[in-house]
Amino acid sequence: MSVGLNHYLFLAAVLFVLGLYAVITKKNAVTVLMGIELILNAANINFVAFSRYTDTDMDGQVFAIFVIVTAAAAAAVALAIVLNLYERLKSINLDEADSLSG
Amino acid sequence: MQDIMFYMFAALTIASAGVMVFSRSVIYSAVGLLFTFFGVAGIYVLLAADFVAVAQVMIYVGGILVLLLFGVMLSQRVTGVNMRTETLQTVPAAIVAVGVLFILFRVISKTEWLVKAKTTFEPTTAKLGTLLMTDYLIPFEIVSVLLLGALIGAAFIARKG
Amino acid sequence: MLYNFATILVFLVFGCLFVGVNLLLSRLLQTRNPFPMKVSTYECGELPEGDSWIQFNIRFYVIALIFLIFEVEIVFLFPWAVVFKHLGTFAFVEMMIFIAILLVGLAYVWVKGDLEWDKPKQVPAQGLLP
Amino acid sequence: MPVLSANHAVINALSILPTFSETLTNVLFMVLGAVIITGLAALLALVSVYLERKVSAHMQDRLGPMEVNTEIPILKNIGHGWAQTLADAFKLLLKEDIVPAAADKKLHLLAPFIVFAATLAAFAVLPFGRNLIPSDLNVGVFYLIAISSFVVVGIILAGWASNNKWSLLGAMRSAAQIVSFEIPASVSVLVVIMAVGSLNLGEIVEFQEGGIHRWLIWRFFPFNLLAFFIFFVASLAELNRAPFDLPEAESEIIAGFHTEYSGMKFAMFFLAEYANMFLVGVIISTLFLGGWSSPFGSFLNSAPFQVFWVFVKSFAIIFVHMWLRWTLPRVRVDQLMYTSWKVLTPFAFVSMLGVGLWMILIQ
Repeated sequence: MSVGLNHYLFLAAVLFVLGLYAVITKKNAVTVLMGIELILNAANINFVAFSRYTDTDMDGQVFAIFVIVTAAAAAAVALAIVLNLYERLKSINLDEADSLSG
Repeated sequence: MQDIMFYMFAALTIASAGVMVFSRSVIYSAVGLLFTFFGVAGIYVLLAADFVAVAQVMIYVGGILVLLLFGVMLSQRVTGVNMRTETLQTVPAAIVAVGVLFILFRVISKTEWLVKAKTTFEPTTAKLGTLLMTDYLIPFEIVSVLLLGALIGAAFIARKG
Repeated sequence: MLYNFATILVFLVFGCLFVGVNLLLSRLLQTRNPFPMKVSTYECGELPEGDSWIQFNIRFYVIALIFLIFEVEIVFLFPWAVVFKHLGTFAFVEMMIFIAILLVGLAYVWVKGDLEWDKPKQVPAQGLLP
Repeated sequence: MPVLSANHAVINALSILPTFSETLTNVLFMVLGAVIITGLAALLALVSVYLERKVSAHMQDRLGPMEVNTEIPILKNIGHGWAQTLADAFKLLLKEDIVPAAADKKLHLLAPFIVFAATLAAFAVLPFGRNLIPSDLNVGVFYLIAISSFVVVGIILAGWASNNKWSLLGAMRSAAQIVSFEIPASVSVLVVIMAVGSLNLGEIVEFQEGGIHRWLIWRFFPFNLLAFFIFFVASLAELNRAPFDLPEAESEIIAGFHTEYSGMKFAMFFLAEYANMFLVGVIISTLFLGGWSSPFGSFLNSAPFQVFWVFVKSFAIIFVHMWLRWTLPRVRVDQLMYTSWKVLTPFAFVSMLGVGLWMILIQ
C-alpha cells in the first residue's frame, strides 16, 4: 500500500500523543515546553499534508509557517517565565509554582 | 522509493520523540528533539514543502532548540546528576494518551477524506512570498506585532529575574 | 527537487560515515591506557575545583531571545525578497512596515541595555548618599 | 488464468525495472558526489591548515614548518615542509582518544558527528561550475543558513558533554557569538536575492556572468558593497576567527568547547573548522564575486576554468582571513556584541532599504 494522506495523519497522531504524554507527566518546566513543541509539530504535519493532498492551494503551508512563528514566540516568553521562576524558587518544578503572588 | 523514505523519516521522528519523552535527562530530551525536528523536516520535503522544511530546520533547530538549551544551562545546576526530570501521574497519563491515540486513529481511518493528491514537486518559495504579500497580508503584519510583543515581554520578564 | 534533497541526505549520511570510519580506525590503531589522573577533568594540570556548574549570566538568554525573534523575521524576508522584483512598490511598503515594527523591538532592548555585555554598575540614587 | 496473472506479474516487474535502475544510478551519482566532496573537504582543510601556518610564519618574518618532507623522489624536491599537516593528521590518528571520566560518553561521541556532518551537508549545494553542483537546490541560500544551525547545537552539546567549566563556557560563548552574527549575515544576503529573484545558488552565479563589472558586489553602489563588507565581517565572527576568536581565547578559557577532546574526535572538529573556512570562501565568492564565472567575460570560462575561478576566489578570501588574524587584536566581549547588534545589524537593514528603493525608483 503506497503512502497516502492517512499515513501522514497517523504519524502526526502518534507525535501528538507523545507530546501530550510529556506535557502531562513531566515535572520539569523545560520538558513540558518540549512536549508542547511536539504537539505543534504534529499539527504542522497535518497542515502541510492537507495542503498536499486536498484541493486547496498552498494555504496549509502558509499556516504551517505561521504556526512555527507562534511556536517561536511562545517558546521565547515561556522560557523567560521559567528563568524568572528559577530565580525566585531555585527550582523549575511546576508543582512548586503554585502561588500567584510574587 | 518515496514510500521507503517516508517510513524511514517517520521511524526517525517517532523514535527520537520517544527518546525525548521517556529519557530522564533534560539534555537527552533536547537531543531527541533535535532529531525529531530533523525528521519532521524530512516529512515536509516528501510533502513537497521545501521552504517550510528549511524554515523548520532554521527556526526549530537553530532558534527554539538553541533557546531551550540556553534555558536549560541557565536554570539548573549543570551536572549530570541534577539534570534529571522527574515524572508523575504516569499511569493516568498513559491511559489518556492511549485513549486519545485510539480515538484519533479511528477518526482518521473512518473519515472519507476528499483526497486530490498532487504529484508534482514544484518550488514553493515564490508562491509563498506572493501569498504572504496578498491573501495573507493582515496575518503577516500582525505577526510582526506578535513578535514585537514577545520580544519586549520576554526581555522584560527575563531581566526582572 | 526530491533528488536534490536526497543528495543532501546522502551527504549527511556520508559525513557521519566519514567520522565513524575515522574514529574506528583511530580506535584500532591507538594504544589505550587510561588511568584516573589522565581521565580527570582538565583544569590546567590542577585538580578540578568544584563541579562544572557555572551560573551563566541572563544576558546569554536575552541574546538568544533577540536572535530567535529576528531569525523568524528573516524567514519571512526570504520569500519576500524572491518575489520583490515582480510585486514592486506595494510589497516594499508592506515589508518596511513589518521591519519597522520589529526594529522598535531592537530599539527597546538597545535602550534598556540588554545588548550591553558589561552591565553598568549600580549607582545608588543621589538622595541615598550620605 | 494463473498463467496469465503470472505473466502480468512478470510484466509488472519488468516495468518497474527501468525506474529501479534509474534510481540506482541516481543513488550511485549521489554517493560518488559525496565521496568526491568529502575527499575534497578533507584535502582542502589540510591545505588550509598548512597555508595558515605558512602565511602566519611569513607575516611574522619566520619560515614556518620546513622539515617534514617525504623521501619519494619527485615530491622530495618540493620542500618547505609540505607534508607537515599530513604528518599531523597521522599523529592525531594514532593518538589516544581520552574521554574524561566525568564526561557524558554518548553525547561526547555524538557532538563531532553532528558538527562534521552538518558542515559536509552544507558543501552539497556549493556551485563549483555550471554543471558541477552536487545538489542544485532551489532554496540553496536559505538552506545554507539553516544547516549552519546544527553546528551551534553540536557545539553546545560538546561543551556540556565534556563536563568541564571551560568547555561549557567556551561553548556558550561560541553559540552566543555565532547566533549574534547570523542576523546581519542573513540580512545582508537579502540584497543579492532581491536583485536576482531566486534562492538558487546556480542562478545567482548565472546572473553575474559576463565579466567583473557584472558582479553583484558593484551593483547598487554603495549598498551592495556595504552588504558584502557586513557579510564578510559576520562570516569572520561565525568562523570564530581573529579578531573574533574569543571562544577559543587560549589565555582565558584554554581551547573553548573542545578542551576535553583529543585524538581523532578533536581532529574532526578541527577539520570541520577549516572546511568551514573554505565553505565561507565559496559562499562569499558565489554571492558577491561571480562564483564560477570568469572575471573576463566569456574568456577563460570553460568548465575546468570555472572550477579554477571558484578556488582562486575562495582562497583569496581565506588569505584575507589569515591576513586579518595577524593584523588585528582580539576584541572584547562587549565590543563583539556592540559590533553585531549596534553596527552590523542596523547597517544591514540600511543596505537592504537602499537596494529596495533603488530597484523601485529604476522600474
